[in-house]
Amino acid sequence: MQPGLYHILFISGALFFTGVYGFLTRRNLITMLMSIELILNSVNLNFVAFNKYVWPGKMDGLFFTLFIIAIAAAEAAVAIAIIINLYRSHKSIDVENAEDLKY
Amino acid sequence: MPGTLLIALIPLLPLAGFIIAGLFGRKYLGRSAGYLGTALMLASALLAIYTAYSYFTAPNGGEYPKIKVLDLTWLQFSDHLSINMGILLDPISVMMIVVVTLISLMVHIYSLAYLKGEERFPTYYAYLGLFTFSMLGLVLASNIFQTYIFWELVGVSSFLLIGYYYDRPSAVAACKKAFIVTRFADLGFLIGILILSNASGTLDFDTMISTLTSPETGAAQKSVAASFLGFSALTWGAALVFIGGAGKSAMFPLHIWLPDAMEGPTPVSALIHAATMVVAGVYLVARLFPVFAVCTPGVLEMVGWVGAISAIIAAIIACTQTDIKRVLAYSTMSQIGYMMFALGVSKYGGEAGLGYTASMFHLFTHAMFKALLFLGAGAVIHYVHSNDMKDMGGLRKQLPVTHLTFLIACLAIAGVPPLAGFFSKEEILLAAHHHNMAIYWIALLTSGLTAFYMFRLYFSIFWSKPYQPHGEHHHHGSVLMTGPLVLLGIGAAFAGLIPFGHFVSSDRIPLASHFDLSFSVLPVALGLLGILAAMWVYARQSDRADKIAAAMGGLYKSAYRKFYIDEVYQFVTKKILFNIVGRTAAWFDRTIVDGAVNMTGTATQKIAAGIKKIQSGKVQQYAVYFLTGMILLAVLFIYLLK
Amino acid sequence: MLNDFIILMKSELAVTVIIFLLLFIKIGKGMKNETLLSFIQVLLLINFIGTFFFNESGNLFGDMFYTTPLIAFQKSILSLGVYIISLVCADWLKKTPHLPEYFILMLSALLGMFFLISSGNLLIFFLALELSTIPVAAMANFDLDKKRSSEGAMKMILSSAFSSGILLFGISLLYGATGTISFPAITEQLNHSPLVILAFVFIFTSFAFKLSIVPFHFWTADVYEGSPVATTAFLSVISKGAVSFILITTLYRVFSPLQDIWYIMLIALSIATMLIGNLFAMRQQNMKRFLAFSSIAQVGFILAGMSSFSYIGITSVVYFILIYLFSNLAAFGVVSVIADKTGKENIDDYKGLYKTNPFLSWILALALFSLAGIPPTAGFFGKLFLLTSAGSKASYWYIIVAALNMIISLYYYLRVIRAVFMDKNEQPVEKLTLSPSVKLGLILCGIGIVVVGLLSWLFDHIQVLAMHQ
Amino acid sequence: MNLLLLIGAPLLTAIAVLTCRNKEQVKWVSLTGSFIQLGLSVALYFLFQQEKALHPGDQFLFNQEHKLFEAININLHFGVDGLGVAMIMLTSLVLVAGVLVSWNVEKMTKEFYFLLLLLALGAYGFFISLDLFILFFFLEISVIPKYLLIGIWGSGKKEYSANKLALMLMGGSALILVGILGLYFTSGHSFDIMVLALNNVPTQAQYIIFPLLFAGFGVFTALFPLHTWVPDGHSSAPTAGSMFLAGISMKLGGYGCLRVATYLLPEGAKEYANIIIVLSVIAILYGAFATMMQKDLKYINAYSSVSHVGFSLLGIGMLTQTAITGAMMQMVSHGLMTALFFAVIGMIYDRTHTRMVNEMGGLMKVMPFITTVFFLVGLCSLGLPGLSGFVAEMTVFVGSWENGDAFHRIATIAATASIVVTAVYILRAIGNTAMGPIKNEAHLQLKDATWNERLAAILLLGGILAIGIVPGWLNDLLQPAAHEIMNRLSGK
Repeated sequence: MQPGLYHILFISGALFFTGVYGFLTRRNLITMLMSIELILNSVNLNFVAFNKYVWPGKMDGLFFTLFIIAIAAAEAAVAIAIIINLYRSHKSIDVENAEDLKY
Repeated sequence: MPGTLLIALIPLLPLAGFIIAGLFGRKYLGRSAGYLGTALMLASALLAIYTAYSYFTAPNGGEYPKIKVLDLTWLQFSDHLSINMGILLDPISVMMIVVVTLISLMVHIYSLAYLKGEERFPTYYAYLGLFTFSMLGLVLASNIFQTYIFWELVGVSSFLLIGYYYDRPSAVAACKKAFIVTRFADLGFLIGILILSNASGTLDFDTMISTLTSPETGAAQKSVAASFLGFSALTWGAALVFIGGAGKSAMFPLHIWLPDAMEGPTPVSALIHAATMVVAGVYLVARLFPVFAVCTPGVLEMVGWVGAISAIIAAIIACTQTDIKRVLAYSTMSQIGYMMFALGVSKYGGEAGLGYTASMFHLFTHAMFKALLFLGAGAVIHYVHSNDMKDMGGLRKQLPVTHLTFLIACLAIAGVPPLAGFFSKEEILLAAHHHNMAIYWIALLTSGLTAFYMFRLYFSIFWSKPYQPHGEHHHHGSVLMTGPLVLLGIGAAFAGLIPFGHFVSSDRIPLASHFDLSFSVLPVALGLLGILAAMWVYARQSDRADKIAAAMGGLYKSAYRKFYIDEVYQFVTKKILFNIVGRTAAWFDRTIVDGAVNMTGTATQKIAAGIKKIQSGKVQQYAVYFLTGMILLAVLFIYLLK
Repeated sequence: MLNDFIILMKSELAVTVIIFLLLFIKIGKGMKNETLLSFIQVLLLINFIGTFFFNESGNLFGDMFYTTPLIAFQKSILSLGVYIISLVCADWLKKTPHLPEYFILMLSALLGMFFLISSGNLLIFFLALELSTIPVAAMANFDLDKKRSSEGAMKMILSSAFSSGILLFGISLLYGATGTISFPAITEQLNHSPLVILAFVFIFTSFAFKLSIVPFHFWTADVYEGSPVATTAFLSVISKGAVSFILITTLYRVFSPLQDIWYIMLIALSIATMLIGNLFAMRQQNMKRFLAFSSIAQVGFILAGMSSFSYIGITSVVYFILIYLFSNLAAFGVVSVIADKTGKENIDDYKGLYKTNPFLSWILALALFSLAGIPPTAGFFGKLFLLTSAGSKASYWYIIVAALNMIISLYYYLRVIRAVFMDKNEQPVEKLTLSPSVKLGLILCGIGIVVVGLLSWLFDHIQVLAMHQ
Repeated sequence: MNLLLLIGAPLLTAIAVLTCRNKEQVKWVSLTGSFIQLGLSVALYFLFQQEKALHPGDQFLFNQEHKLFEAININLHFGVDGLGVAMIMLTSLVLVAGVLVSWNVEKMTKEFYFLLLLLALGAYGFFISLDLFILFFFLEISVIPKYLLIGIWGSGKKEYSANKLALMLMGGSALILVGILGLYFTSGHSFDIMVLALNNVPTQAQYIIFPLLFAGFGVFTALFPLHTWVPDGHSSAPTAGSMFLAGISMKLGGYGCLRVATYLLPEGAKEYANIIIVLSVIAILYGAFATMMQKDLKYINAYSSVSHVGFSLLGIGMLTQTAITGAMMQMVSHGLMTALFFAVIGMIYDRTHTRMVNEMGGLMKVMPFITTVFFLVGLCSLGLPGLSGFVAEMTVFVGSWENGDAFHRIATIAATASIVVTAVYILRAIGNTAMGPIKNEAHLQLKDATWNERLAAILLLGGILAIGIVPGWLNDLLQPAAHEIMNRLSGK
């Protein structure tokens, strides 16, 4: 059968929550970054799906997806840079070792 | 009549004395401040006498007029209520200014010698000036609030003068006591004023009296006036005003300050606490007499009884005291009691008003002989450097003039004819006899006691044991001291011969002075009895006094301890007011009110410390909060607030 | 078309030009930091002055980009802020090895904000938001050798990435619901369907994250404390300003149909924000952290001002941001001077400061009073106007709560004042000599704090701009 | 007369002070400045009389209005009525005295005088402004100078007191702010007192707003139970500081209660009058009794201030013209009296270095001038005729008695009862310090007042006597103001 809007939305939703779950639970910074990528990708799926099923004709959703991918890359780049720096100073990329700033 | 200015000068001259001596005395004037004050006082006394002469001799249609010489608005409260500064001349005020200025003059002169070499000599004269000014303002007042103002001023000047030896703790205590007790009474006076002014719609004496006493308005007033505890507002007003008077005049039970007030220099006691200020209460009642007599006879009844009780109690206590000034103080109280009940038993107008005349008459004569007694006592103390009878005795050689004048005064107060006291006391007794027998008997008893304790005093000062000098140098008073004694002595001797009723009466219509020999046998006999008793006990040294005291037992002791009234006051003020009320208030403020404020502060900090944990430093936890917040909002707006 | 392009986007172009200049300078590295810094300061000053000219309203790229005099004014506020930062943080900037990069990052963030506030379309809005966030994360890490700095940066980038994920999800839902991404079109499509509301909540929360509204504020304090003072100042003033500008325009223009919803949201969140911000600020020791929480509390007041759906609301918010800029930058300026001259950042180190550095103390005092909203400083007017505009809708209770919060805030501002003026200290901060640019910056701020409040015409001017957009 | 002069003079003086080079200059500059202000205020009095004679109808004279923040309709609207004039005179007098008594402040002299002048500036502005927003602005200005004065130059647990004062006053002004905003929104989006008076505030709103405003200003004027900043604040402040706090700041509150709360919200005033009466009677007696227990002279005066200010609140609560006039008089009188009281306490403290009554005694021997002033001010505070306290209190009492019902009567009687308690604690204080034997031999070497202290004392005494001996002028000044308020209350 033909996958409909809701299938895709379901998948994207699942992806979103997977991402959120990963972000909340993983201890490794890189993994957390990856789970953010999951979130973004779920958003991409959303856009594409909406564009295809609900609002065909205009290409807004697709464009948006492209830009999101680009931005995600940029974000990742900076994030990685920062994480590397963190590794230099903390000798670890475990989020639990970077909790001096509190209260 | 002398012009307004001249009359106004009577009080203003002493004021000028006060201001000059007060501002420049210490630095520039020094001793001359005293002479200046005396000179001004002399001028004012002459003016007063002149005024009195011209007032009483001025032609009048059988009734002495009430002349409002001056009436300046001082403070306008509302359309009809205003404090006016005025001068009201009527028989009693004229009589009073004469008394006040004369006695004050005597005291001024006397003090020149008595306080020679005092460091604060100018200050003393400044205070005297202030007092005289205030007293004159009081007696001349045309407005009840003006009376109150000067009432307070005499209070404070008496406070200053009692506390003149400010480095003696006893003096400090005494002046505080005097001020506070009278202040307490003044509270009554103030509320009384408020009530009366509210009832009569004015503060002016004349208008007030006429409104309240005139049948229609007065009756209307009484009917509408709110009543409280079953008495009409008017009754309360009059009673409260009388309480004010009782406080100043040291009536029982507000008399406790008077004996202690003797801490002041003796001339001051003579002026303030014998002749003038303490009779202000009597004067006040006399001033409002129509109101008392017509509107609130019940209160007048009370006045009578308070007077009588004070008279007898004071007399009893006086018999037991050994400090000569205290004896005199109690006798003063007792004599003022006479004046009070004389007013109390009087009615308004005509023959029935005899008590009023008698009271004023007694006020007049009493001023003379009591001032004389005090000044005499002053001379004695000056000589002996002690207030206690035990250190005295046999002084008649050393102080002949004092001795003589003192004797005159004692006879006068004991009511031995033909001296001043005799006449006034006769009239009082007569009035009492007409209207209230109970009071009459009390009065008789009192007069007997009076004679006894006065002569106890006299004998134990000038006779009993031969005088053995001890202590340091003695200085005989100069002529400055003996002069006033002599003058007052003359006054005490002959003041009684004045046909007083002719001048002063409740309705200002001259009153024929009637004098009935048969009636006065009893009092005089009693007086003589008292004197003889005193002579038998005290004329020469013996242990009779102690025997009697022992025989009296409890009565003597309690009288000696002034019937423990001071202790009661001590208990009420110290224990109840200070410890219970005051401490509670202070504690409440510190712990409850202030505590509440501080607690809010600490509570906030506690909360702040409590919630610090949520800023844990864990990124993921932050994300959790983020999500929860978001979900809450979503739920709130999607499901709850549809 | 092209002329419009040049005219309407002039401020963006200017910033871009500066960025490229810096890039070239970086490549052909020859200048010493001092000269370079003063050069940059001059450029920024010119940029700031430039924002006042040729301000026309219009839009480009099919409503993707639009500008109005009000937006131009907001841009000039932001560029003024950047200029002042470059002045007051001069001492630290001179010492950084990578001065040009720092400014390139800062200016690209500024560029992002410019686009942000004149964005007319969700796409460009999203791009601008990212452009204004990511560089700041890098800036936060600029104390390369400090552990705290990198930790702060990490927290920032992760949480902002997370929030932008949420934002995007919201946008996608909104797109799904309305089928368009241009603001005017969205406004027409909006209704109270759950999907829209959900989308709105998602989008709003990411705004809330940027504005550090409770409970989305947790990153703020850590990042502020960790990052170098210049970055903290930028974050706390410039990005807050930009975000509140765009938030108010989005709420008023795009989401106006949902006004009933976001009104309640703003009120509730503003109370929470004030309270939490104040309660946390009460017990801070580190000055930067202290200022972080205090600025959170300030946001609470900004929300109060926004909650009134009126021109006064816009006006008072813009006006307040201007005042807040001066006050906060003054405070941060003093903090940064002391921080990198002596390395002291704790309130206790400030004890007895007045004895040694009266000038700094007075500036700090002015700033704090202005933040506390005490006359004669401008902060008084700013806060009062915010409350006034809030009062047009809100109940007495809300105003009372807000006012009571002013008491708590006064308490902790007075803590610092007390340390500076009253407390004794054996070794206070020694006498510091300020470089001219820092002095200039602080004096500018001081003047701003005192004068802006009394310049009533400024307020009225903003009002006029707000009405004519 | 241009009222802006009253703001300009202190402002210029303050700026001049900042530019001074050494302590001496600072002192003299601020002294001249404050004397100029005194001259201005006296001139204002006479010009006001003239003007009043010309336009007897107008309520506020010397009106002037300048546009400010048109967007929210805030204007600089200035103008004074009798009350304002009286208050301005009081302020300038206290300022001069304050400058004089703090002549030998060594620590940060410049800042001290600067803050002092700032306080004065706030007070003047407050008393002349007819726009609630501006009024509030000036009210708030004075908070920080107070805080710094106490915190820096104070004594004892100064930080605590300074904090408490600042925060409580801030709380007060928070309530005021809410009230003002309430007024703004309930009646025609205006802050202007006269406009607000014209378009009446709806009654329901009055019931809400009045308590806010009254409590807010009540904090400033030490309305029971919001008075607790008073004892600590006054006792920790430096002499001039306490003089200002008690002499003027508390009056700001009273003025606000009258001009803003009662004048603008007559219905609210009627609604809550009885509560005000009860509170003020409590304050009067309770303050008096609490005073009896105090040992520290400053605490004595602080608590007695609570008690005395109670009279003016009582007068307000009684809602009769005489009583309100009395309340105003009491403000003026208490301002002078308490300022002088603190000045004297300061003088004594500077010499004996103690404020504990039981550690002194017989000071009259060594410092006759100071103790004489002490006597006089004490007598004034226990309401002796011839001094200002008597006039004010009597006016309040007579005015209160005009209400016939039992409640008001009893309240009045309770209030009058305090004159006895006052006598007790005042005499206790005087008796223990000035009279009696000298307790501490070291006190024998003490010097009497210096020229500046004498001048300060004489100026304030002059004011007290001027009111006490010829109260007519003050009465005529204040009656019309009270009359206006009565018109509002009687709905005219």
